[in-house]
Amino acid sequence: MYLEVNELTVDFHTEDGVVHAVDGLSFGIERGTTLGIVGESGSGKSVTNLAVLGLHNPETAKISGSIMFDGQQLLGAPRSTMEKLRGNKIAMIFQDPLTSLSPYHTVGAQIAEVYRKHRGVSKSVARDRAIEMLDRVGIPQPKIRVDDYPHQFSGGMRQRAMIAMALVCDPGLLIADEPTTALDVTVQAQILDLLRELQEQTGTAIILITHDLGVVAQTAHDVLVMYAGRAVERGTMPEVLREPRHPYTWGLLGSMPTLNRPVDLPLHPVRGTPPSLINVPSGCPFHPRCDYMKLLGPEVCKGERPELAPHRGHGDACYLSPSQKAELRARPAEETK
Amino acid sequence: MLRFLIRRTLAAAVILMIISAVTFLLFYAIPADPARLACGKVCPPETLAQARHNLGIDKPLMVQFVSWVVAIFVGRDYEGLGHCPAPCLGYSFVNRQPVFDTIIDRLPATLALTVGAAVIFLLFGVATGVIAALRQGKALDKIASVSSLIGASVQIYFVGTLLMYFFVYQLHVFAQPKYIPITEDPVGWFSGLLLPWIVLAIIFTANYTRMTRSTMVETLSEDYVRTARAKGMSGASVVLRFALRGTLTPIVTIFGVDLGTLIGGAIITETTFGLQGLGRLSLNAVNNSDLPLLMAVVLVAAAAIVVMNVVVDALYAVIDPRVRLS
Amino acid sequence: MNIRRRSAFALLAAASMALVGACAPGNAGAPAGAPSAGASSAAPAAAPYKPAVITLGTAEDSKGPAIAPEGVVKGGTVTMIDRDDYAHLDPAQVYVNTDANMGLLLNRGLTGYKRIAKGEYKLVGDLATDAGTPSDGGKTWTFTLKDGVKWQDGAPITSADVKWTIERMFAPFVTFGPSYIQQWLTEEDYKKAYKGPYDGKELDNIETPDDKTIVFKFKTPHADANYAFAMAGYSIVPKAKDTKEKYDQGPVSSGPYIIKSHVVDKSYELVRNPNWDPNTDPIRGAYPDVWKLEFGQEALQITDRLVADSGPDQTAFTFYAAVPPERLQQVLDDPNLADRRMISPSPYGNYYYFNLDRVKDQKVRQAVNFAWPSKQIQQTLGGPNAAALPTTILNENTTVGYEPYDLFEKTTKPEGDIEKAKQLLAESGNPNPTIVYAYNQTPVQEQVTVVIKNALEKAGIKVVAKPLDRKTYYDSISQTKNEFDLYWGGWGADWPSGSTVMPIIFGPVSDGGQNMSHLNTPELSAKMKEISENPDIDAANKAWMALDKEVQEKYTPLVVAENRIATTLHGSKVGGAEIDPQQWVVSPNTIFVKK
Amino acid sequence: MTTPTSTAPAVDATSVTETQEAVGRSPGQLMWLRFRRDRTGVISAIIVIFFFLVAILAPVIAAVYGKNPYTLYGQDIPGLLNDYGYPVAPNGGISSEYWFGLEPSLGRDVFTQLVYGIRTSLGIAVVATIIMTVLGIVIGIVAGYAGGKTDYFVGRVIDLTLSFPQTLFIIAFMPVVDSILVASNEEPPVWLRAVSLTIMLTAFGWAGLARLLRGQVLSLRTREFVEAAKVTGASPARIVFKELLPNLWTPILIQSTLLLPAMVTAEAGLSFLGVGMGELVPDWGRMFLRATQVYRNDITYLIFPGVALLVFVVAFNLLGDSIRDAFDPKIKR
Repeated sequence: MYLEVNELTVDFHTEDGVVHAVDGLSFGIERGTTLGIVGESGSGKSVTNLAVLGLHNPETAKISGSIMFDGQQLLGAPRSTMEKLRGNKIAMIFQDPLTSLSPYHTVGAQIAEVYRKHRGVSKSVARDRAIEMLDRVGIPQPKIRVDDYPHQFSGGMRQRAMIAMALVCDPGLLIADEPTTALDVTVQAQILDLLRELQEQTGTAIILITHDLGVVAQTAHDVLVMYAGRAVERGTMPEVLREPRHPYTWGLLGSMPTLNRPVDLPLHPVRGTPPSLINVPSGCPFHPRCDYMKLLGPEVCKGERPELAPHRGHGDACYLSPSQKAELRARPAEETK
Repeated sequence: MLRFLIRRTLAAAVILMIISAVTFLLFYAIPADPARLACGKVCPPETLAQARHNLGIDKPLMVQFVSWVVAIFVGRDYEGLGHCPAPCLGYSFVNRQPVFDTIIDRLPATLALTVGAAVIFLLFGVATGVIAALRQGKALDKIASVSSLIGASVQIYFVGTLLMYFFVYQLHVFAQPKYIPITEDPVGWFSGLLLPWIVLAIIFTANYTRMTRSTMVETLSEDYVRTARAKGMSGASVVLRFALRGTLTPIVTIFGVDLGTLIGGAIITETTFGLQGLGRLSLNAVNNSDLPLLMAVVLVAAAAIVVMNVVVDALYAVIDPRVRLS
Repeated sequence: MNIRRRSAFALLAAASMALVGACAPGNAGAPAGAPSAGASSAAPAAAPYKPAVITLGTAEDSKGPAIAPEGVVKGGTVTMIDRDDYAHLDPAQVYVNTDANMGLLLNRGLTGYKRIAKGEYKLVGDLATDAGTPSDGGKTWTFTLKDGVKWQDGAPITSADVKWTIERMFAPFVTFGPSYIQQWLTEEDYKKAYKGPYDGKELDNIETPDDKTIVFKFKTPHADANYAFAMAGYSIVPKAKDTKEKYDQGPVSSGPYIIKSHVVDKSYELVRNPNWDPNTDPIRGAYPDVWKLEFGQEALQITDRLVADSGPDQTAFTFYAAVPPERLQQVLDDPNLADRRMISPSPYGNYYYFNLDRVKDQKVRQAVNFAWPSKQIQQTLGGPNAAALPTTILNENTTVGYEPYDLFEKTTKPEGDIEKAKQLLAESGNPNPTIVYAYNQTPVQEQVTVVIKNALEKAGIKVVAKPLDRKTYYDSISQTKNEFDLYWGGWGADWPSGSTVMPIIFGPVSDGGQNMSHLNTPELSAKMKEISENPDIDAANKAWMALDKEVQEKYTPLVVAENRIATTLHGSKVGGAEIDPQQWVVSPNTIFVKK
Repeated sequence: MTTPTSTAPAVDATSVTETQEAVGRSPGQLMWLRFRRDRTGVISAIIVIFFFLVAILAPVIAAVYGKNPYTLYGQDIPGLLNDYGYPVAPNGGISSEYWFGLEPSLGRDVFTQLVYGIRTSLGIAVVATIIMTVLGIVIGIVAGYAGGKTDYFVGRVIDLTLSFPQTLFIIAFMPVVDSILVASNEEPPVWLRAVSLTIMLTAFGWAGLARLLRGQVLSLRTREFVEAAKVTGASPARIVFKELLPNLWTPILIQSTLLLPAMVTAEAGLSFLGVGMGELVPDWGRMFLRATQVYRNDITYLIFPGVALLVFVVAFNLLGDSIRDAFDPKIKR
């Protein structure tokens, strides 16, 4: 595994109590592949990836478990080590390119800065590299635009610039945190294409964080579904999307409009709101929102916490047996209510 | 940028002109006849009339105002008193010299006082603000916030006098506050102004600490700061190159206002420490009914404020490329 | 010309009035030099301060150089710190004591006061070889100029310059200076009689038979004219270099120093005048090489600097900035300051005048006097070390032949006798009169007002306190039709003679005049005229003293106010610092810088 | 949950709890709830109320204490002040009789002077604050709502007002205002200076608030609910009072809480410069003026008004901060 996360737990100590943002999460990713992490906001997707980069405030965030990157333990690594990795071996792009780029510096300067920092090259070399990168991500007239400020770019161009900035040092791992959420649909597709293209050229591993299963379907090789700081389902993209096993994943898919769904069939969003991360429900954290609890009874769902099967391949964390699931999948959801 | 500057300078000139006109009208409503004061007690009517004529106050108010404005650009001759060369802000019958000379003479003390203090409170205020923001909730942050709160609430005449009592007269740590030109005695200049600087800094630092801290906290949570960290930028460079940059705009704003106000009239500070600057000059002008001098001081003080406003606006564009000047 | 600064306007008014009105001050008929001849006769009652002795000097006394103070050192730079820059530099416009004191460094006149020893002075010839020779019964005065007296450019000072000096004082622009000589030369409204020399017209009764001799021919006898010529206002101005109004910006020096630089309201630097010869000057020691004058600090800050005595302030002193009351305790209690303190009582008279046109009942006036909180006012002003409590109209420290009396039991009951006051008010038929007290709206006067109000109201008098703007205070109270019952006023003699007080403060009543009580009876006027014309100076002095008491007994036109005592400090390296008892400022003549 | 710093999860967490709490509570109630939880805010509020109570109850306090601020105790009773006018007893003459000591020279009681002084300072400050708040609201709303030429004109007037060197101007003008209010030979009433001071402070104080409110109104004007009201034909008065004003109370309250201590210190500063209240009216500023003259011998007389003013201003500023926090919990300072 290029990146292997094991039993990762992230707790935040706040005035109101301990926030269990990530709880015993494990996953891995190989070079040249894309892992899609899906879940609602607050499910711990971003926290997990910020933990990989070591960007949490050590004062408030208590992190345990293990994060192995390319054979190196990142958790507890000294700050200088992390600074050398960030932007260099592991890069990240963010959801909103407008706010994620510094308004006070030119796009070129922001890209060149990374290159200079990690490669120690001269200003002019870094600048040339920045132009080259802008060209690679498809910015027209890169020699001119390199001196523009982010507010002079359009939304899609900004995200391209972000990608250029992330890839300027040819990182082995790229974490893309909702890279397309803030963009309109046509631009979304262009950016995803760009990411795929670049991955083919460089063999970069990509972690794609999204709440949009459509995006996952377009790009990911593997999928991890998170709920309340835990992984509830894991598998290859076709496995998870075609044969989802966890009721939460069902809910997610049910809430996604697709072209092959009959128009008259209503969408079924997951009911209720995400749980408080301070008082995580006992047992399966999803049970207060789960339609199938009455099948098993509350004592089961609130009892021992279901674990994701440790073996590799397609797995989920639910009390329902595979046969029960298969049966339930066959009927329309509303009948169970 | 150039167009902006020209436009703003013109607007500033208009504001100054209006302030002058208002001041002029109101000041000449003060029941004190400059000619009488210039003439003395044994003042025969014809001498009084002559004095009125010499000072140009026998003409209608509007004419007086126009000639006052014209004199600023071309100078003016006061019969029997002398010539007042080009930036002629009037002629003081109390001092018997062009008020411009008096103001130029006092300006260095006020500038030394304000600029010296401003350097201290700007640097110190921003530094403590940054530290407090980085050490949110820690002891250092709490100390900074409590002391800045007290500093902001304290009065110059109280804390200044108290410090003088203890540190000048009881412990003899500081020299007696005094302005000596730096060209005359650099050490004396420094030691004479040190206490006033510190007192002004105590009071003004608070504002900067609070402002820097709150904007810094906000900026540190900005996405682009996170991006910078994700790029592998070191902690110091993140704070200085990215986060601090974002806090500059509000700081420049209040700094411009503070500096403008202080240059125009650190009256209480100069009174507390007995420094001979514009503030004291204006107080003397009030006490002597020296209207020409008072007019000029008001104009200079207003100019300081207005000019600082233009400078601040221009600086916005330098600091933040998103700001378009028009 | 003993004028305290704040009363400058009032005194100017007095000066103008003196010459317009009937009672020109002066000891008409007295022999030359007599006015102060008997100065040694009376020791004042309370005498921690020895009054100055001023006598007439001889031609021998008039020869330079000045008598050096003990341990004198020549050279060095001395710093003088004061609050206010001088209002006028043109001698013709100088009347105020501080301006006059500055004039001593730059200008010379025909006569002046020579210090013989501490507290002992002689009127001597300054530019003149002696203090002048009267003839024709005091109507004609002749002065001869010394050899070797020069202007700063080396040109000799001639009798034409002296004549010009007096003539130019008739010019319309000269409005601040003294006017005795002008008045005596014309004996009418002098500004109308002659318009000054600038249009080519001369005054016939100033004669210059040669370059060295100058003769003044007055219309009436003025035996004390030589004292008048000692006023700084009569210091000379060069005919060739006169610039009219602009001369006020800087005089051509005839004195020991010339102005090297002057920043208005801030500083002067004075350097030696190479053409001043100490051997011609009996008055000015001029020991330091350089004078630095510094203005703009309050008395409080000046005191603090002089107490601290650090670095450059060791060679600093002040002409006029006395220790303010709030530092007095500290300064007087500090034994280390003992040899750096100078203490001198005010030579002036200070009074709370009743407006006799409004407060018509003498019983009320007496009641106010009895109830007067003298001691409390004294305490407010800084205690017995800051103010004395005189009981007489004439100043005990500057009046020759002083006789104390105490009509209102101020010696025994300085805090006031409320019972006695109530009793008097009951007798007056109006036990609760209203007194409108007008005061100069300064912080100190506001406090004093609180004290006065507090005391008088205990006696049943309703006090309406009326603050007056400090710039127009003297204008307001010297209006004859003013709406006030009680107000403060000061008066100082222009030269040491009792006759320059009473005939003025009880002289003619006019707007802007000095008779602020409006006491003006034919009987009193006749009496004053009689004393003024008495050729026996001792008898006259006695008579003035008796009249002093009689006025208070018979009319009670005023409450005698507290008399300030100045305590002044100088730096540890300043020598020869002494308060001039007449001018009430530290004299520059004896100042030197210790090594 | 996308921020790396600690605040983010904390805010997230509180927002979760508050959404539960918020059910059925008005913003006012919410504000009150948050405020009550803020210990500093509550303490400052108590101190501020204490100062107001002292001001209102000054005569009662003085009666219980048995002194008044007008009697010259030090002069009437021998042995309290020395020859120089300073209190004989140490620490400015503090004793069981005179709790805060005696005023040098005049010998008045410092405690009652201080207590009555609050009246003067607070009275002027409160009146000035109220007037300038009303002025600020009216001008700000008119400019912001009317827009166009009115707005431009008001904006320039505000710029102009803010460009005046205020302290200098007030000092120069106090005599003029006095002379306008009272003819020269009338007895100037005690309240004259208070009126002049209030006028001058107000003349320069309204502009800041007006500018702020104008900005707020400008942004509110384009918001949906105002647009909606306009479309439904609501009268301008209705829009101003029902739609705009309710949304402006927060900045108005915060600003006036900050204005009040500023006015108290401004009044004291002017008195210190000699253009404040005259004698007989107890006033903190004049105490400072006197204290800075006598401090070398009697530092106690400086410390009492100094500390009292400091405590008051600190409490008021803290209260202002707390009110702001209570209204707007997002800004954590």
